[in-house]
Amino acid sequence: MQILDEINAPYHQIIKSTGEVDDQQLNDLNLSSELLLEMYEWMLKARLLDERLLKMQRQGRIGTFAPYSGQEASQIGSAFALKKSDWMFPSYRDIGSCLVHGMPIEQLVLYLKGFLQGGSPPEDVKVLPVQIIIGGQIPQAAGCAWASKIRKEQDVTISYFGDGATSQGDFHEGLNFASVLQLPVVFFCQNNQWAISVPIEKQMATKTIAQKAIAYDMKNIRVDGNDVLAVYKATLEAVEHARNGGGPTLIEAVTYRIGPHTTADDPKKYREQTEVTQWVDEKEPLIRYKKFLQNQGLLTEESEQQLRQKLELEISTEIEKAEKIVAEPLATSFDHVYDQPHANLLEQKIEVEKRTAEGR
Amino acid sequence: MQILDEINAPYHQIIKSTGEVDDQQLNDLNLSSELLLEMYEWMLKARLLDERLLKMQRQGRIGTFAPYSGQEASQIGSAFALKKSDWMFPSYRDIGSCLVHGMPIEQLVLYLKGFLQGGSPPEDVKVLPVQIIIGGQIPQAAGCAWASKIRKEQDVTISYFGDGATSQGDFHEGLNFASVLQLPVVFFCQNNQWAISVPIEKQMATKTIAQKAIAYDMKNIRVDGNDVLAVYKATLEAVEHARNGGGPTLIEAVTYRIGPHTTADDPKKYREQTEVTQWVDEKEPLIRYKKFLQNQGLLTEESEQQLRQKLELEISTEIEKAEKIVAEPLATSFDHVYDQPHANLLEQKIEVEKRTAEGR
Amino acid sequence: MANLTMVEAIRDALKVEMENNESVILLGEDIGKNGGVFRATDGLIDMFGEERVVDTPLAESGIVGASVGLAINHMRPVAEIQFLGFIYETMDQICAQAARVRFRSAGRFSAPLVIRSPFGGGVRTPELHADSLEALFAHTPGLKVVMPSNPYDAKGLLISAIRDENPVLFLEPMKLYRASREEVPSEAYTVPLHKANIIQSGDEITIVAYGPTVPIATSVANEYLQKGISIEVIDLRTIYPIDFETIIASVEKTGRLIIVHEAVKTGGVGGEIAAHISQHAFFSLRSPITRVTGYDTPYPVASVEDDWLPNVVRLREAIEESLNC
Amino acid sequence: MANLTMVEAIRDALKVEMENNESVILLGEDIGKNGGVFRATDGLIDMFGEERVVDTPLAESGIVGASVGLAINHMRPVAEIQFLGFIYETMDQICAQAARVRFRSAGRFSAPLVIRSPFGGGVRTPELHADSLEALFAHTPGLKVVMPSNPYDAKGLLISAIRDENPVLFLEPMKLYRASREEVPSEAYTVPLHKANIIQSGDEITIVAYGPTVPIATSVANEYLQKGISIEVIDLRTIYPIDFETIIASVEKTGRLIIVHEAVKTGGVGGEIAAHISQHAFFSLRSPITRVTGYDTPYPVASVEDDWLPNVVRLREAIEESLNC
Ligand SMILES: Cc1ncc(C[n+]2csc(CCOP(=O)(O)OP(=O)(O)O)c2C)c(N)n1
Ligand SMILES: Cc1ncc(C[n+]2csc(CCOP(=O)(O)OP(=O)(O)O)c2C)c(N)n1
Ligand SMILES: [Mg+2]
Ligand SMILES: [Mg+2]
Repeated sequence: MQILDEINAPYHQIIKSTGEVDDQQLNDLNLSSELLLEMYEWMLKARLLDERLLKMQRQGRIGTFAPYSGQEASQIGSAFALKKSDWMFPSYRDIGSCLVHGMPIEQLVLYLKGFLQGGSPPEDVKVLPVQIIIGGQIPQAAGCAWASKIRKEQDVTISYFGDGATSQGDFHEGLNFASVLQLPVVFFCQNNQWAISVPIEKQMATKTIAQKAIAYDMKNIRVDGNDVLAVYKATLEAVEHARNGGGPTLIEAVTYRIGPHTTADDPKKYREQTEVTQWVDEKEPLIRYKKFLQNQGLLTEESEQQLRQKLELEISTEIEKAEKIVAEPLATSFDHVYDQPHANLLEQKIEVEKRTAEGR
Repeated sequence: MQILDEINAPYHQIIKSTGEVDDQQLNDLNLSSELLLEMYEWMLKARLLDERLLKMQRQGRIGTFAPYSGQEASQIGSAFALKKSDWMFPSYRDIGSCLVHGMPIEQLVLYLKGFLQGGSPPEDVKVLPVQIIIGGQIPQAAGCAWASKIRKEQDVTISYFGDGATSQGDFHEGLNFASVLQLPVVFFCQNNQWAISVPIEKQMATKTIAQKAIAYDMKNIRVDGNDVLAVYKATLEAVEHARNGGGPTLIEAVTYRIGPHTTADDPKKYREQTEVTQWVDEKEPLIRYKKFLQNQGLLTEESEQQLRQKLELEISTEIEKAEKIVAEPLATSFDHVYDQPHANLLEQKIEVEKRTAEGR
Repeated sequence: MANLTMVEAIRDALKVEMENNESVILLGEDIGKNGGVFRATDGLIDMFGEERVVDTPLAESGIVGASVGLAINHMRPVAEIQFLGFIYETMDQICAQAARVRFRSAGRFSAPLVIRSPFGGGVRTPELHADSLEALFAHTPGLKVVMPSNPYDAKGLLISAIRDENPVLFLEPMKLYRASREEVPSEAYTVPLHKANIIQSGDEITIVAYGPTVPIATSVANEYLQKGISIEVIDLRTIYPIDFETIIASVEKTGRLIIVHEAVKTGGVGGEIAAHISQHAFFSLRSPITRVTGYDTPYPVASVEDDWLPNVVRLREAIEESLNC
Repeated sequence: MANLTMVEAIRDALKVEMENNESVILLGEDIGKNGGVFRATDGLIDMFGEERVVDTPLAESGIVGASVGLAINHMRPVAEIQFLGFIYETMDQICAQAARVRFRSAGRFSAPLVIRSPFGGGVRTPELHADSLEALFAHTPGLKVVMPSNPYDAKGLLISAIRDENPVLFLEPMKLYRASREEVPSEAYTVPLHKANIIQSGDEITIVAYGPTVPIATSVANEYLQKGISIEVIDLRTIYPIDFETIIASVEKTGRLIIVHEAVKTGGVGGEIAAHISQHAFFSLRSPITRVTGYDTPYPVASVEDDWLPNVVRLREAIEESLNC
């Protein structure tokens, strides 16, 4: 449809994949050198952590894990647009965003080790435990934003999800609620082209995800999800729109999952390696942004090496901290079913404690 | 949005509410006088039945019932576009469509009396029992159409639902499936402006339902649902499109629920009577169509009176037939839980039979 | 004090809690101007405004999902699911989400919300309006399931549910909405959760009932009292977690137990009670525990629903069987 | 004959039934090129094409809803729900729709579909991948719920399920997918539904297990046999409807019963069995029926799941308790 192409036309980019920069937009954004570098630092930290976690999984030190390499620009750029007081409802793949929003690496590692403590971020970090049920967090994010609106607080809620999640009823119900009630929420979809083995053409008949916003008369933005500055700009626009009472936005960040779906997945079963190579060659977010920073005179190979070492050390330290921690015993779980365990549960807890104490 | 207005612009009408006729379209449709009159006959039959059922409900002869007065053009016009071999998945309000597609009045009355027999149409009538769960029939209709497609049969499936149903996850999932798989199905939405007491503005942020098709890159048609010829034409277009392998269509028939939501509902609680009067005055489907037929010289007050009497008689006969029938006893239900009752169920059935036999 | 029906008592509970606590908001289908299809929220929109009594779009998973988010962000949502038969649509948001927010986050977040929903047989509703589905939720740790059987309890239990720090499913027997009136205090008061109520004490047999079957149990118990046989009637009030202590104490005294509920027999809550009591009061039992329940079919059409439901006749038979064993 | 794991036997069942019956089609997430996340459908897309092995959009209610329509229109859909924890999303389409098509239409229409879904603990999956939710469906008349415990049964039961005229939920214990190999005939054969299997006969105690707990039961039974105590082990095979006849006959012989399942205790299938047997074999019981099950918490995190699951230690304790009672 001609008209649709128009609606979806503005595919936002600031740094083209060729490395060219849209100076006008860059100037408008008016970012300090520090901030530009900081974004790179987080992207790199996320990438290094991803690589490390993958290794740890292979060594059996953590459980199944969903790598996010390739999606750093989307995750870091969007999270940078938030205030600390904003709420985040992530999916299992949004570790980069969680990091930026204050989730300690230590915490994430505990989660991936399957420790009870892993689900519980520090008090001042408004990041929900990662959602496993595809789309489940979407109406919840609407509800969370609704609470802020009712209390006339300025907080915005962001909900992360993938291209596959757009097929779920909860996506539809959540977006409809948000648009009817004009809630301060940003629906951030990372269209990484795949839902495990299902390519986007089998997921939906539409060429874009952004156009689904039309079903709700909702503001939409389609952005190059491998261009961290464009993602930052788009999300900031959506977040400010929400904060100013303008209501929700659906953002489609077009990106790519370079790795397997999870460590239990073998993408060779269903996709050509050439597709991956092509995306990486043309659009890889870190390479592109690094080039940009080098061109801007903000980064050298040398300073990048230093940064890398610093980050590796930070990651190692956090992982070590996590690995020193002992798993909460099963009995502790019983305390978190209700605010107070009921009689029956208490009895079972005592049974478990006894069993543990006696080493059975 | 400007663009949306364009997409939704074609609001199809053949007989304007002022009574004017679009001669071009009428000629193109090329309908025989018999067919034109037949449509009126069914609309009138539906209306008279609706009035009768309402009375029966007030007398306690049938249970809760959802009147459909005002929606006859949508229901009759759309059902006329089907072949006998096409499948119909109705909701509780689609009695008009069910009638046209072969459901005997007797059957409908048995259903409304709460008789087990009521759910079981004659063998050659491909009308599913009316759906109570809002939206539940939508993915089912997609599946039914899928079966036809797999077997390369020419049958089309039509699914009826209301404006409120578009908020359900099943609406979204069903339409997405149908568009991805290009299924021969017509999603026929009667936008009667209300979902019980909830007006469309609280149901969705969009001005139209038709535009929701854009989320699936699906053909859509927005039609005056009180203009039986326009509805017939729109549905025929969608049905033929489906039959020819073109895939699904979402039709929004803009109509109005003149009566209460059900016999248990009191619309005075939530809507102004002036709104109703205005719709009736300006858009009532039977009055408009009757005028048209009169102008065409196909109907006179006298012939209409005769028709009315004939239909009243037919309805009375069917209702009498239904009222002679005895309800299946509870025990019969036990035979329809599985193809064969399992041991436990059989035991319970025997207990019930014994109890009934002994009059306890 | 006011002389209220159950549905009025429920409305009263909502009213006083909305007055007491700004965080309480109501959401659901047709709860605003229409006041709910049973008028449970009638007039509340006029008192508290459209911001706190919200007609939502027609989407149950959305309603509960949004309630989870509201609750996480410190509101106290009271959602209405128009009929319990529609709750299947929300099972993920209830069982996999609301019930687990606290557990998943090791206590960091929680989702104290209330879901109210009418249900129950005998009132000639269309399909899926009458089904008793409490058992589905009595298998979901993290939830509480509450069911009143009279106006006084309805108000006190609902207030407790709203104040509870956990997600609560509050199930309202349609048949009892206007079945009787009772003096109900005008102010806020609570009836404790997970505490069964011994409505009538007795020595020879224990009947556990809840919601719509309580009146059946009491009427039969009264009948037997005339004949000199004393029956203890326990109104469970909270379906999950179950107050086994009260039931065990009773069965240790009476030695006989009958459970009455409208839900389908197999997999119903009656089975759980029978299993637990059989185990923990094994040596007190003088006869097999029996259940008087719906049959193992879907809830049937209106013309035969009365034959399907547990009633005084079937309860009498069970009592005779139990006593003569 | 071929020496197959359970997941291979399942694939084999799908293959032979697709060969036998053109109406059989498979649908679900990632079942095509990827062959399913556990490879249960591996290679089938190459044999039967994209039209009969269909990767659907990511929408469980859509998958089951479409299957209902397919089945009504005379196909035999076998849907995969990737993990049972996601089944909550489809409860309406399963319990309020598929299970009632026949009942609602008084036999005029029916929806014979199969829903396959892996589940079960002990394999360190993320949240909601391990939960045993069979009890939710054992309270839904119109459905059948089947669970194999070995490769031979898996193939025969799945073929029976596909040929059955009713909707069947076929639950596959992940832990057993590749736990052992067994000789499995290459041709089609059936293992009857609603017929429990006495795996090991014995006199002193009956253990009812199903799916992932069957190996635990048999290993403990073997242990006790060495000590001269003979235990009867019944593999339920079909969870709903339950084959009470076989269990009653066994308990009438042994006088003692233990039920073992991974699902949460309260409201689990074990309760239903205990209740039914307590009633119908009341005078044969020598000791209280006990249950060895998951605790009444959500399925916990991976680091402690083994402590949560029923295991040989807990089963032994239950046996001792039962014998010493
Ligand atoms: C309700 C539900 N269905 C299925 C799954 C299994 N599953 C996990 S991730 C995934 C694909 C998700 O794809 P997408 O939404 O694009 O996110 P991505 O993994 O690409 O980030 C599936 C099917 C699930 N976790 N939840
Ligand atoms: C899943 C579900 N939720 C709620 C209801 C209760 N209910 C019955 S009809 C109705 C309104 C439906 O509105 P709409 O879809 O516009 O159809 P209409 O009644 O106007 O024809 C509601 C809320 C239901 N039957 N099913
Ligand atoms: Mg994806
Ligand atoms: Mg409507």
